[in-house]
Amino acid sequence: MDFTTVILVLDSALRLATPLLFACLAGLFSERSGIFDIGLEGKMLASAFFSASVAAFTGSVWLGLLAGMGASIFLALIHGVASITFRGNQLISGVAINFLASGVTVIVGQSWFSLGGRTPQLEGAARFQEITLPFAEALRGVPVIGPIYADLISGHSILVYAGFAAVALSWWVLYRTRFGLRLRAVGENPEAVDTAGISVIGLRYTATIICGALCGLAGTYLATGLAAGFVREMSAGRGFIALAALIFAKWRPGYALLACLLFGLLEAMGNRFQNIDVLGINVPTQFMQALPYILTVVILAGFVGRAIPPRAGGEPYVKER
Amino acid sequence: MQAEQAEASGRPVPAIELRGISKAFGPVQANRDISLTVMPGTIHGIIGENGAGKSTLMSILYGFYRADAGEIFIRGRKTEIHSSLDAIRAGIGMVFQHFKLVPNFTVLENVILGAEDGPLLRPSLAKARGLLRQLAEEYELQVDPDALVEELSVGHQQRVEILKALYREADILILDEPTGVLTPAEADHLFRILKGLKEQGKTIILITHKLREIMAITDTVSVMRRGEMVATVQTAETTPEQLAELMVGRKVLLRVEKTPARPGEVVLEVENLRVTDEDGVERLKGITFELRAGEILGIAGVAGNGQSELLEVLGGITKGEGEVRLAGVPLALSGKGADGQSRRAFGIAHVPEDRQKLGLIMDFFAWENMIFGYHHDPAYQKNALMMDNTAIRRDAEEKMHRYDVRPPNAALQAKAFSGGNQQKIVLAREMSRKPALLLVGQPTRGVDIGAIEFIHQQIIALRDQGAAILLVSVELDEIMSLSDRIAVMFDGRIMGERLPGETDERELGLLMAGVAGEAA
Amino acid sequence: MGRLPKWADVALIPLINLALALIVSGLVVLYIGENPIEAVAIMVNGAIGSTYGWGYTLYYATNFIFTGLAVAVAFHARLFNIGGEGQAGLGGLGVALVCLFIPWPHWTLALPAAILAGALFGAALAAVPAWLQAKRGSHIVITTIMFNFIASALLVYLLVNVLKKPGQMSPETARFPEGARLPSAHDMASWVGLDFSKSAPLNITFFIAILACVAVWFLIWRTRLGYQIRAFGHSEPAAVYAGINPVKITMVTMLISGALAGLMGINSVMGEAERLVIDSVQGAGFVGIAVALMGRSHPAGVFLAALLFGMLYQGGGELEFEKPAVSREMILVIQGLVILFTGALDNMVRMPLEGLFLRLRGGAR
Amino acid sequence: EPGLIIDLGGKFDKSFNEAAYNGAQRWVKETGGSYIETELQSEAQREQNMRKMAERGANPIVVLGFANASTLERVAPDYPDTNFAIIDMVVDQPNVLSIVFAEHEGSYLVGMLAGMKTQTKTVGFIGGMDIPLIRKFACGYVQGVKAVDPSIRVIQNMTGTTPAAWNDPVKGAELARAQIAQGADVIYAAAGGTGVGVLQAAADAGIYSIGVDSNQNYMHPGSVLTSMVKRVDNAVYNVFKAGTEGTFKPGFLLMNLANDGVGYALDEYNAALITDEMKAAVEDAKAKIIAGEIKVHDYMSDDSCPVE
Ligand SMILES: Nc1ncnc2c1ncn2[C@@H]1O[C@H](COP(=O)(O)OP(=O)(O)OP(=O)(O)O)[C@@H](O)[C@H]1O
Ligand SMILES: Nc1ncnc2c1ncn2[C@@H]1O[C@H](COP(=O)(O)OP(=O)(O)OP(=O)(O)O)[C@@H](O)[C@H]1O
Ligand SMILES: [Mg+2]
Ligand SMILES: [Mg+2]
Repeated sequence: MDFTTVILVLDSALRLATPLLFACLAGLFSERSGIFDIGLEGKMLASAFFSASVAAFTGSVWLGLLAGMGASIFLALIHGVASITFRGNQLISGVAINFLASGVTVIVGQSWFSLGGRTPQLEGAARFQEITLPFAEALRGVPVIGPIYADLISGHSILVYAGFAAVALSWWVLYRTRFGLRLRAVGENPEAVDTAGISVIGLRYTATIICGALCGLAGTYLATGLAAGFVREMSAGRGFIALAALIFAKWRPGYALLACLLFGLLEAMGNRFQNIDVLGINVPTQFMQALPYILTVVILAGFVGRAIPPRAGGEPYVKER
Repeated sequence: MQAEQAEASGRPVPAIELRGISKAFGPVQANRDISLTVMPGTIHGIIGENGAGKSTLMSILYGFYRADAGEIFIRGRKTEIHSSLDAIRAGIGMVFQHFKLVPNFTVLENVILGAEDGPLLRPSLAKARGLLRQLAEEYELQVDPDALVEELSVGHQQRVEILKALYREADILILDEPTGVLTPAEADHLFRILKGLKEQGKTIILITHKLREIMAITDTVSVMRRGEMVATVQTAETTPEQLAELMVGRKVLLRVEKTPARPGEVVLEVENLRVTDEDGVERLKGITFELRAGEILGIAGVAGNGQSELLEVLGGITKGEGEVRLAGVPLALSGKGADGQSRRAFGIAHVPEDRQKLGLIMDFFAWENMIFGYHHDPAYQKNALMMDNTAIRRDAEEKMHRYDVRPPNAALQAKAFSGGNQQKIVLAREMSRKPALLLVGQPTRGVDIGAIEFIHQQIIALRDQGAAILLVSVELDEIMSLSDRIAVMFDGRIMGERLPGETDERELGLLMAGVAGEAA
Repeated sequence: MGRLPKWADVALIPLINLALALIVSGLVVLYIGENPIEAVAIMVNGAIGSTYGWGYTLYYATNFIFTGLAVAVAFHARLFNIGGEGQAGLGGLGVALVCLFIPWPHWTLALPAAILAGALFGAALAAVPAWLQAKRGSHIVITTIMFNFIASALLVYLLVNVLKKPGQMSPETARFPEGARLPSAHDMASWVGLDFSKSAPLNITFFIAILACVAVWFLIWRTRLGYQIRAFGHSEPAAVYAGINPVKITMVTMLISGALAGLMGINSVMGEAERLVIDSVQGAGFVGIAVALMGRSHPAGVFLAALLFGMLYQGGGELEFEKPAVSREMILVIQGLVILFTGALDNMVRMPLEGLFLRLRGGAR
Repeated sequence: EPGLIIDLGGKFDKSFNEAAYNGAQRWVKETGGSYIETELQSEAQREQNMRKMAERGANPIVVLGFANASTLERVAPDYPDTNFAIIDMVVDQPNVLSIVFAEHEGSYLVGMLAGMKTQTKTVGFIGGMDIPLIRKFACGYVQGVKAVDPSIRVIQNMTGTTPAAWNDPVKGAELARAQIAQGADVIYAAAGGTGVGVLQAAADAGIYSIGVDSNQNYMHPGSVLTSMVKRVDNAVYNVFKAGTEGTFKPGFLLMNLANDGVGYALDEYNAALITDEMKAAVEDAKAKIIAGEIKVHDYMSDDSCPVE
């Protein structure tokens, strides 16, 4: 594998990691507050649809972004009402949201566009375009650093950079602010938060809304950054992979970045090296396609120890039995 | 208005006055029309049996629960307490029976949680660090501000809880069973702190089961029974016997009656026993002792000096090295046979220190818990596949009656029982099988005096039937009154052995502090 | 001791929940311009209005019972098995292999062998995540998700390259020989002189599913192993104290769970399709999660929830057929709402209702 | 009243099912008639819906997709008075018309166009799932490319192994980018909804793509080189028409280049991309294939492809 290939695979990995990263951080905020969320997939899908639709209507991807985040936050609030206010089962609520999103996106899409649940193809300002960073062209010629800067670092949609910024911001919010302290506390021991005079419910709703907003970014990037429009079920299981990445990352922002990059990298390599011969035997495509998942298991078993979830996770906060 | 009246009349205004507080949890009336007056600058004790409603009352005062009826006056002013925030604003701080700390936070983080100065942590942390140092000096509340709370001893965790309250400038401090988990030394230390606080003019409410503590430190004491407040008296004008009677509603023996031991054959031989924990820290550094049938060996020591590990390795929960023989037969300390099943097959019963985490499945019914660990016993099997639930239930109900578990309803979940009764379930299960060796840790932690009396009687009865008993307790009283021999552990070693008649708390205290041997 | 009378708890609340879900679904139906009452009538009639409807409803329910039980059993040991999809797929493979490559004289012989194979293959796929969880602490949620992908890759490979009839377009195996075909509901009804729709895919596997429910109930609440599984699920430290081996319980539970999922192949592969096709599970593994959660991991609950989902699938199919404006996604929405209201928003109805009953009782006193 | 059973991909899959739906709609528009339509939601419904249609009196009934073959085999005899048509598979029953497309021939032609258009001597193919049907497309395509210049490299990729493989434009785009990075400048997508992403990525990168099943030229004018059209719409239209006019004939129908059953799309959107020489070459090959002078190997005939 030569240098250029490495750069290109990494470049692809960055793109593929970004939606995972947003969704993973979304799950991180939610689960850190003690609300398990397997509805990341559904929220991503809903936001992909609504962002693409509004972008198609208005021609503005930014309005699309708002709509995508709005839709995702709406679903997050349903999850919040079910699991915080009514102390319902968080897993069930998440499953329900996935079903709802699968159905609603297509039904509404069909009634709006009559394209079978697809949105029209997005063009121009209705999409997030790739950004060329300053001096990218000028530096391209410089050996090693040039291609890294021009081909790997430069030339992504703004949301990719936002994804990286979100990691840093999440870390900062979580570990350097009052809100972060309280959020981490409420996921570990809500009674400690309650007896300290802070509203458990308020904190958890806030976390849920942040989760919705981040899932909104994930979906928007899928539909308006990576693709140019919505196709039904286009989240294609990425919400679940993000969940896996979250566990992998042990609920920490920095590790989340690494985990998502790893998943992105494995997928990019799977894409790039689908047909290879080993000792003259053609390895079946299916094996190469399963390889990222096999490697994930191997890495998990070999290098990542036990992951301890936030202690109060999944349990509704009930003061009086 | 009231405040002014009181001032005019020259009487001091009560720090706290509760009037007609009632609270029900579904069908359970935890508090019934309770009134209580606490004068400022005093230490006010509250006692009562398990489930009497003490914690509930204090949680209401602290805004953790909302009362169904009643009024609260703080310093003479009627105060609505809807949440803990209201209570904190009214200057109330509370140290709960079960600490409300975030285990994987540092001390500092726990202290500032909810009392941060601004949206950013850094300034708050810096300020808290300074204040903590100051408080530590003022009240002997030393604790490493950067330590993770889960890595602190229980005593230190409690200090964090007190610091939390002081940091919020509480001048009314509620402590719910603060000494239940403390060693005598730690308890003494706590009392010094409380006295210091009192001298600063703070008001303290202290809930405890230990009459000795009530007598030693409180100014006034209130007694609760079955959700009602039955008496409030000046401590100086009462006696422990009288209080015990008020609590339980009958006369209670406060001293353990026992005949001298008649030790028989050696049952347990432990030689150079070592345990290393997951982090590679050596917890037991070569323990050697013998235990005979019909004898109680009490292990004294400050919590965290290897007593827990000793019980766990003997009970087959953790692995160890060295040699352990039961009636001459070596026990496996690692690999096959080093598990709870095999130990039970040898006739070793184990009452674990932490009944809620280890000894019981809180969501299981009492009858299911009554066979926990003994589920392989042929008596409980209907055939090769099925368990005989009818027999198990019958057996459980019989044991619950015999061990005075209240209510004696085997169809209740373990979590529905009070702490004392949960403990009785575990004891019934482990002791009723007439084990050759009983390992028992903290048998009366958090248990009221009525139940303590009963539990102590059962342990002695078992000894008299010829069982060897290894008793681990941080209550020196308990060790002194139950044991036939006392071994003191410090830092994973046995510092020395004493006979209860030939030693005193002072000497044991020195051994517990690691001051070795005959010099003490 | 409950605050509600038993009948309200088990019947009234679920019915109100279901009604709420249907009302909201009705709004969506209105949005696309159809009559919601008519829609409900079509769904109910389609699902249970004829032996034909029942035949499909119960066929789907059978699938969901297996995958639901799989999730439920694992839940009792606090293991979240999301791998039902892959395990059921591999179970189907096992069933297909047994049916294809052994010339069975009669289905009564083929069935036990297929049960064994389906269970074995399903369990085999669950074994690796189980072992990794028990020994390495690798989170079972991740590993089972990954094994779903791995299983589907394996199945596609085998169907396309190994098991496909040469020269045939579709990646599916040949139809199973006569001796490996299970009696359908129609056949069974005719044994006792009854008439049952000939076309419905319901087959004898339904009874195996009921047996599986009973067996799981028995396992969990009547056997020593079940006792140990539950104890381990509630508290691992306590289980260790009691001498219950965590590795063993994790392994055994997951093997049972995988085997149950694998049994789904009997119904879909042997009973219905009579051949192995690509993606024979069709998401039933994931529906199983919802079924187990809604059934509160109790076999009776799983049975009822599976039945409800079977009705939704079949009734929804009829609705889609009858009403051109109603697309198959509509049915997803209805399912989502039913899960949401009956499963997650339970307390929304329960809390006010408890207050009401408390007041009623107080008034009576 | 004819009936149409849409397969699992859904009515608007942008390719196969959608083409069938469009054919039915055209028939409705032209004749003013009405038909019964249903979409499968699950494998088990194949039989259910076929029988329901038949019992409703729909005639003829069109079922789409090879996966229905063994079910139809079982159902058709039960309804001897109903006519069925199955697309993409042969079912030997007296009341069934089997319609099969020569996708390899159409793919051959678009392969030629790709071979002539490429500057980099590298072209790509992206399929949905690695199943025989997709290999049939790929094999015809590769033959066409190699017919132009045997030294041209064809990169082949598949999207996945789960049903998501047909609906993942993001992955399609990523695969396309990977192929572009390896030098491909024409990419043929045979992957349903995934192809939308392939076409998009190609347009973004300024290279050419080739659509499939329906005419997708309009999606990115100037970038979609052509589309390998498979006239499922015509097939459905014709069956409906024959059914209502009473001229339906069971048996076997091969839709190939000769009867315009498959082909390459040329319209205003790609007119500028196809030079006259290219068009001449392709037309020539088309004539030769029809005449039998060029034999395009069908992957299905022996489950293998002579070129790679
Ligand atoms: N959150 C709750 N929900 C339901 N019942 C409760 C709850 N908390 C306490 N109770 C019940 O209320 C009664 C009083 O309990 P409380 O904890 O106040 O007793 P206590 O006097 O503190 O006992 P102990 O000495 O064991 O701590 C008991 O019967 C208890 O079971
Ligand atoms: N009554 C008993 N008391 C103590 N130990 C017992 C008793 N019965 C069996 N055991 C021990 O428990 C272990 C397991 O017992 P057994 O083989 O009967 O049950 P099992 O079904 O294999 O256990 P599991 O359910 O854990 O698989 C063995 O080590 C056995 O010696
Ligand atoms: Mg208490
Ligand atoms: Mg066994």
